[in-house]
Amino acid sequence: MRPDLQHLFRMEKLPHIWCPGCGHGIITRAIAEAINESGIDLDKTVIVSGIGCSSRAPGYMNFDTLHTLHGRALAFATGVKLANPELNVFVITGDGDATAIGGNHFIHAARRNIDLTVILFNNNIYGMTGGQYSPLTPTGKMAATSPYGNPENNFDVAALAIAAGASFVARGTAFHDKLLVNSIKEGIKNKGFSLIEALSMCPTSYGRRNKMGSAADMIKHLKDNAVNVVTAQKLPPEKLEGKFLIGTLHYKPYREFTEEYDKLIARVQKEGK
Amino acid sequence: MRPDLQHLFRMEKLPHIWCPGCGHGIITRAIAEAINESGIDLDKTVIVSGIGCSSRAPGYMNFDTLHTLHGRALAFATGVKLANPELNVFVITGDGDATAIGGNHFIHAARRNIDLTVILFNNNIYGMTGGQYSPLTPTGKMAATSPYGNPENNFDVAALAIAAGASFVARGTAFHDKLLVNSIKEGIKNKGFSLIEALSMCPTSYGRRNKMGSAADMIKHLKDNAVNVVTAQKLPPEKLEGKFLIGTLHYKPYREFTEEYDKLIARVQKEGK
Amino acid sequence: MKRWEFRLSGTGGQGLITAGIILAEAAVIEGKEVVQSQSYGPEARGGASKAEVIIDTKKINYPKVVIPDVLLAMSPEAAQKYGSEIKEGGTIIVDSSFIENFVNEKAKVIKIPITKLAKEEIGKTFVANIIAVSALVGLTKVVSFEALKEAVLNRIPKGTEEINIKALEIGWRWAQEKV
Amino acid sequence: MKRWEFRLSGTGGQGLITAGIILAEAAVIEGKEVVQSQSYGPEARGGASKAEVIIDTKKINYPKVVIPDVLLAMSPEAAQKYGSEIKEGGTIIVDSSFIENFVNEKAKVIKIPITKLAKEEIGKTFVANIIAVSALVGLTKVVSFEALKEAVLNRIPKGTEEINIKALEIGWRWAQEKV
Amino acid sequence: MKKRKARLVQGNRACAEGALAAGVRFFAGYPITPSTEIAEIMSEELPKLGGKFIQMEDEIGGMTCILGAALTGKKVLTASSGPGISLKQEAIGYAALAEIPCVIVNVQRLGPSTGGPTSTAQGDIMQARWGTHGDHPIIALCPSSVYECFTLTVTAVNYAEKYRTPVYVLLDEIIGHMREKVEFPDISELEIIDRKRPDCPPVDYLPYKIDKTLIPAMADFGTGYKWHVTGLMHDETGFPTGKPEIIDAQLKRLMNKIEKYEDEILLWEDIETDDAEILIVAYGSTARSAVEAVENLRTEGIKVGLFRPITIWPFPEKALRSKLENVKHIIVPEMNYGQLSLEVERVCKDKAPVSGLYKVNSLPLSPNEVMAKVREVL
Amino acid sequence: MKKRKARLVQGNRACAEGALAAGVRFFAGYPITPSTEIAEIMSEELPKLGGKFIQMEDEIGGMTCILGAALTGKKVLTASSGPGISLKQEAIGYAALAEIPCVIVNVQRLGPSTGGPTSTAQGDIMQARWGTHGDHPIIALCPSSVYECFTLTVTAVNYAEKYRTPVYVLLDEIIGHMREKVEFPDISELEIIDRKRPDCPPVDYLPYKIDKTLIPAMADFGTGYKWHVTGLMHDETGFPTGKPEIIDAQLKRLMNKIEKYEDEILLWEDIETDDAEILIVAYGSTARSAVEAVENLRTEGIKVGLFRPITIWPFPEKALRSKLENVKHIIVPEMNYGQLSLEVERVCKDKAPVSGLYKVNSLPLSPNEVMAKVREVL
Amino acid sequence: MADKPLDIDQKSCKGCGICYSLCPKKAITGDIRGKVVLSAPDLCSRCGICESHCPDYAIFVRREKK
Amino acid sequence: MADKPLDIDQKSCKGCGICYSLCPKKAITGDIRGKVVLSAPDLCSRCGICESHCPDYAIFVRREKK
Ligand SMILES: Cc1ncc(C[n+]2csc(CCOP(=O)(O)OP(=O)(O)O)c2C)c(N)n1
Ligand SMILES: Cc1ncc(C[n+]2csc(CCOP(=O)(O)OP(=O)(O)O)c2C)c(N)n1
Ligand code: SF4
Ligand code: SF4
Ligand code: SF4
Ligand code: SF4
Ligand code: SF4
Ligand code: SF4
Ligand SMILES: [Mg+2]
Ligand SMILES: [Mg+2]
Repeated sequence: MRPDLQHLFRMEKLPHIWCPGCGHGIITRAIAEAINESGIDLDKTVIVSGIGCSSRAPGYMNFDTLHTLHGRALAFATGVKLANPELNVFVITGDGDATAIGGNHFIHAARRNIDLTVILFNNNIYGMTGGQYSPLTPTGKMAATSPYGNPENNFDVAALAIAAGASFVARGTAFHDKLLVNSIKEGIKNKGFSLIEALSMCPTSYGRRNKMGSAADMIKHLKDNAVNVVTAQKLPPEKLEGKFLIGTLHYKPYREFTEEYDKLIARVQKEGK
Repeated sequence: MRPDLQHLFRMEKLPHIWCPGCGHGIITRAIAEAINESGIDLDKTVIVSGIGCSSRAPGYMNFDTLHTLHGRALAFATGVKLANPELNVFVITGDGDATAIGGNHFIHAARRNIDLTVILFNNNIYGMTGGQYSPLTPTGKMAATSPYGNPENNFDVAALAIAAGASFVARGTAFHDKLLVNSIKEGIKNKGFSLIEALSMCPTSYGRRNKMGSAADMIKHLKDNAVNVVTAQKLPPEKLEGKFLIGTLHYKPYREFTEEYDKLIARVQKEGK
Repeated sequence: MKRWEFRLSGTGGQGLITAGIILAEAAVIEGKEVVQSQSYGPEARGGASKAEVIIDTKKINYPKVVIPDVLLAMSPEAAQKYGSEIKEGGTIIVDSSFIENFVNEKAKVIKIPITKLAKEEIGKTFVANIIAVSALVGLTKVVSFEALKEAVLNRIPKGTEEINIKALEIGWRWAQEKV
Repeated sequence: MKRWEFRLSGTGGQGLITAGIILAEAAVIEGKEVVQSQSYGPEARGGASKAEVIIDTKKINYPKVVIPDVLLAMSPEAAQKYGSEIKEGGTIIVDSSFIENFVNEKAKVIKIPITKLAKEEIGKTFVANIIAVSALVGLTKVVSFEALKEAVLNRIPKGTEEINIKALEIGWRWAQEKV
Repeated sequence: MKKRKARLVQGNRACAEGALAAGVRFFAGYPITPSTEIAEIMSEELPKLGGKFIQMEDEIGGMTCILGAALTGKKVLTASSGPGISLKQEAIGYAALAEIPCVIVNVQRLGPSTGGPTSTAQGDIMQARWGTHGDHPIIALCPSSVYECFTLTVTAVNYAEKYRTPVYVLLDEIIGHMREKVEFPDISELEIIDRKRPDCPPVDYLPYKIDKTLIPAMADFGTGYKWHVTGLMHDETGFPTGKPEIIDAQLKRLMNKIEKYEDEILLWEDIETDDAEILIVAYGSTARSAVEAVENLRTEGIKVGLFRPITIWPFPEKALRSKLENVKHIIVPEMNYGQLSLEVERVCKDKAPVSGLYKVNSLPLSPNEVMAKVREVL
Repeated sequence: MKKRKARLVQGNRACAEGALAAGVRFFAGYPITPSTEIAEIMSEELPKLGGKFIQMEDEIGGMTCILGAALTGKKVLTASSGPGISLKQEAIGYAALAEIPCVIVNVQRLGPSTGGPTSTAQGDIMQARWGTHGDHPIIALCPSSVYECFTLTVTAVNYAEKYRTPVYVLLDEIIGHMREKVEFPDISELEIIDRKRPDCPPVDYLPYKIDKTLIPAMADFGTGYKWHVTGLMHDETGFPTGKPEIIDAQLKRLMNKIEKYEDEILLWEDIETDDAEILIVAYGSTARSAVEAVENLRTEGIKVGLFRPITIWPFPEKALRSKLENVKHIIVPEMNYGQLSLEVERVCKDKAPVSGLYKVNSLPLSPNEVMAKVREVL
Repeated sequence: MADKPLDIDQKSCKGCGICYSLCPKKAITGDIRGKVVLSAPDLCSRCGICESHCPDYAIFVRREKK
Repeated sequence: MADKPLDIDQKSCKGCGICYSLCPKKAITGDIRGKVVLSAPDLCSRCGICESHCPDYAIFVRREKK
């Protein structure tokens, strides 16, 4: 590993438990790089996660780290941040963790526009439990609980976050590492709820069932099907068929919850109401 | 009560428990009228609700009725509808029931575009427990748990439903009874997830704390601040300041979950996969 | 002093729970032991309402009224529902603004047009509860008028002192006439 | 017949659980009592892997291996971790493709270059597990070759019969040479 | 009798097959180790039978969804493990009070909290009885073999339908994940029970009627009965009530309907108890070690026996007491820190001292450990 | 001693004031009758003290949010009732295993399910002990008066901080909603305990250290200790482990840390037990009826006494047994169908028969009913 | 009173005041407790506004039968 | 080998093949088990693609120090 990132990791915990070719490791590195470059106080940084392969990431990172319950990372993180708004609070979560069991905390944290930087490792599957479909598994895809193809519609999680109230939403992939690092850095800078959807690969539980080839094939798939939002604006709709957008999808800063609460306290202590 | 609606009610259960001037009674009548006019089979109609003042409505209605747990109406209703797609399934829910504790089931039922007609009684408050703020209580408003004004942002629940996948979304009010009846009828017709947000009044727990006057004043407030979407298109933005839209906000039918599942069964039984 | 059990009944919005609390706080002011409790209908507002107060000089164990010494009934439904449960020789105060033809052989029945008095003499029906609690204290002398007045003044919103004191006086006067 | 306890160990992806199931199903075909179990790492994939099979003619109560009669070790880590737990006079089969210098005084150690054989003689490393289970049966005769073959054919994907039978034969042959 | 083929089957699969054999046609759940295979098998098998599988957004959704489905007349199942079972507690109480038949499989893993997802334990025994708030009836069955995973799931579905109540099947990870040679009975040999449906016209229908059976008939939604279901205290008609005497009567019926049928509901097995001086009480996978221990110790002439509750809740109290005549000491081996042993102590303390043998470290309790404990109290 | 003013205070308010007096500065919850007043009061009072109140999207959010806040060093509280408490179970197990101090007030209402939201009951006693899956330590305190609502909430916060564990305060609706004359102690007279924080440098910090105190120090997030918290089985460093011997050692420490300090934790009261032949065991509001019954019956010369557990979990087993010398019969009145009475039976069955006096119909158990029961067993 | 324009169910009326505040013709008013009374039946146009806005279903407007 | 363009941590490498499939210069390849080997160091442009895409942090590209 690059020596300038090693202090951000618990080096003694590596190698991690992820499978060969799992995209989660790449995204985790990008988070570390973004934190490194953003220059925030490492002692005042907390990383919170739920349960899932992705949610194991904080265990490898050298901060105060909180591996919580499946789906509950954002509710724990809300407690951490509100109780001590000085802390930089990151949330690492999976597509299942954030949008299935954790869907309610997700929309409510976005609604409050609470200052959290959320990195959603989207591998389109429940990796850890062996490949059941998630709310982000595309319709028709094979999974352990959709042996005849997924009969459900999938969320557009970025659109959902925006409708719920997130002030910053971006999408990146395990392939587009520089863009991902930048998106996370922008998320850190945004005082409010920031979602970075990071497309990952799960060769073990998703790729294999859906005949997507090796991990290398899967990362190339990410490369080939991503279109930068800026580029996309210049493209005719046909060219975007079957593609997905990457880059900053939404940025509209507005009142942040913990700041508002601190103002409320100041007012009550001064004016009594 | 109009004799032609009486068979839709459990007349012996009236008068209902709602407070004088509570908007819920008006909306409940509108639902009955919409059912009556839509001509669906009353024996094959199920009304499901959660917990709250609004969720008491099914108890007064003459159908198979299911008063469930706080926030869980949509998950119960998903079971009812998927198990027997022949049934017409309605869900009556409150702003707290649907968007606070029930928020996750709400976005997932919308995502599946499952054929449910959901009437959300929005009185901007937890009425039943005495007036705590809900995710639909506007920022700054007074409530039993926001004695200094609500510090949180509120959802736009229609926008949220659309982003989550609802195929029909409309808004009505306790004042605009005809429009509300029509919206519900359109929701019934739509084969998919239909949300009708019905703005209600809670003089007891919301109006009083926010100095909104009597129930009569509150219903006039609904009258004066609503703008029909059709009209709104012709109005300059300044004219819409502080107003809200009523009418059909979104209508885009697409693959419905229980139909898709039935197709899947047919295919598996025929082709084995 | 003996153990006094009061039951204040009527419909939601008549301020009976406040009345119960005021009575209880008057007892606290006098250094007595006191427990106040209330019963609710379904979670929603607007239904029947009942407040209970027990006052004693000894420690109070069981916090609920077993059989009331004094019953206040402010609505026909309340009179109907609770009217028969009363201690032999107890007192029942009914608001004769709404309740007609109430009889109970066991108890002394005192009829006072409480809400009418509030409306006619003060112009605000919301002080009916203060008239009622004052009448109730006036009849039983369970606490002093001064303690009651202090308790009322502690509870009510600023700016309403005058009408509340007036309500207290009306209730007290009616009680003195009835004793 | 005595109670036979088998432990098949290696890393995820080597097909050891399938091998265990095949061995167990062969025992079922022969009408024997059998229990198969496995152990998992953390919920995620890719870690260490262990399958256990117990075969007996009597009812099997305790379903876990107490001390194996036969150990198969397909990776250095597995050999390291489980290599010392073996019945006195038991058999340890190690995949000598990866494992060097393995010794155990208590047991008979049989070295077979399982994965190399799969690669070199069949061209597919994924049949290494079949070679292994065949060698293991060949050494112990816990079930017949026919039963094993039937079990293998029941489990494998269509179209792979040939290479699997070949793998069976390789394993069997190596075993016969080692006995 | 039909000829059946012996097969090697996993415990979780046996549960799923048992449910299907008993007529379950609706499954809703959320994946969790070590129960996930049950959902996976149901997702594959149900559509073949015209049944429905849905993966819900969480365990609460899974539990409440099956209750909705059950009201349309379907037999329903969900499966989960520790964390998911904890989340389901509110809805399990609803099922108990609203009397909606359903079966919940809990494949127990090491707890508390996320604990050890792939490790075995028996830590949810008391939770099955007391997890939800308020007094409520519950039935819980506890298989010790793959065969019983099948048969007891059939029984669980039958009980749920017959008694209108939620029924747990409590596996532990060992039982859920092990494969065993089994010959399941053919469906034609199984007794399959369907819920009682009303035969009266809708106007006379009382969905919570108090009669001598204590178990009211249940109408399918959509058949014209137009009844009301609520989690509030309700009267015979199903509508909310605040009347103390009605609440009392309905809650008593609810508790008594299980008690009344205990003779049918209580299942247990005993081995070598006639002259036993030391009695082991064990269940689930631990009972297998106990059987082995009893067999071994008996060869040494030690008078030890085993009482295995199969119905864990309600606990077969009378049956156990009837085995205590010569018993001088009771041993309860459990993969927890003492749960059923508390119940055994409550039932037996006046007759014999009770010692627990507890192990909670991800490993199974072995026959040797049980034997050592027996020797210790000898 | 400072002069305090007597006031008329509601039980729920007393809880909130007790929490604030003990230093609670963070509350997250979700409204539910009959606990809502606690949230309402906290929403008003916390900002005045610079503390934070947040109404979460549901009870799971409420519970997990306070755990996040507790890790930053705050003392935290949540309050709920039956349905909400059932929903919190998974997170309560997390708090127990990750050893995060927190206090949960449960104002018990009539259950199961939605039940009777405004009616009283004592139906969640066993749930407090067993509601979450897996073995776990728990402390539960049970006030019988408004005064105790205050003092025991202070105690609960102290216990949570001292023992790094979740602590329940179990009210019943009667206690929560009644108002009583009280004179609370001044804050200066209260013993307030703060959690132990590490005094070692971060490199040496072991957040789950096994030492003779059994209670490891806890670093505030954001102070440079960079530790890891998980609901998986973990070792002394807090990182996940699958090693049986470490799981065993950590789980044993977890259970033993409460047992070790039982002398401090167990609170109870007894009245007229010296020569009692009939012993009533009662708690919460029911104990008030029992006191009245004892006082009345003693005037008739009946030798009856009361044992009132204040710490319900762990149960004061030894203290109770020490009162049994002359006891011929034990009566346990409860507003449930027999919960603590099972524990009493377990503890006492070899000494005296135990009879329950159960009432679950929305009404309180009266002194007369207790007296009648005593006469019945005389 | 066969041509009374509407029927009022006094027992159901909770006196909220919505109907008579919305009545475009001022045909109905409130009594001392706020409960609806048909004070000017002749003014009533049978528009049904009161009926469909009464939360308590206390008003029934008599319409012409076809 | 002071001018070796990159360091490989063979123990960390899980042999997924991402690095050498993405390497624009084909400077690295996989061994029999798929693990990375620096097969043509001279071709390496030190672009860092392999480094930042290795899920297992097994590659470190030596860059010029300023
Ligand atoms: C309450 C609860 N339900 C279910 C589980 C089982 N579980 C663990 S991780 C997981 C899914 C994880 O999927 P995702 O969040 O997408 O993460 P990934 O493993 O794909 O990175 C599930 C269902 C659990 N641990 N807790
Ligand atoms: C699990 C659970 N949590 C909390 C409650 C308490 N509760 C009952 S209704 C309600 C709010 C209802 O608000 P809303 O859905 O807006 O309905 P309204 O009463 O305003 O019509 C709450 C918090 C409950 N019954 N169950
Ligand atoms: S299962 Fe998928 S997500 Fe989990 S570690 Fe393996 S590749 Fe990654
Ligand atoms: S509290 Fe509000 S919502 Fe509930 S019945 Fe009264 S007015 Fe209606
Ligand atoms: S029908 Fe119309 S005009 Fe007549 S009273 Fe009602 S609102 Fe007024
Ligand atoms: S709207 Fe209905 S309830 Fe209100 S005053 Fe009119 S008739 Fe009465
Ligand atoms: S640094 Fe670039 S050129 Fe060199 S090996 Fe890596 S990817 Fe290839
Ligand atoms: S990307 Fe990393 S783990 Fe994969 S082959 Fe290359 S060095 Fe090895
Ligand atoms: Mg995923
Ligand atoms: Mg509301």
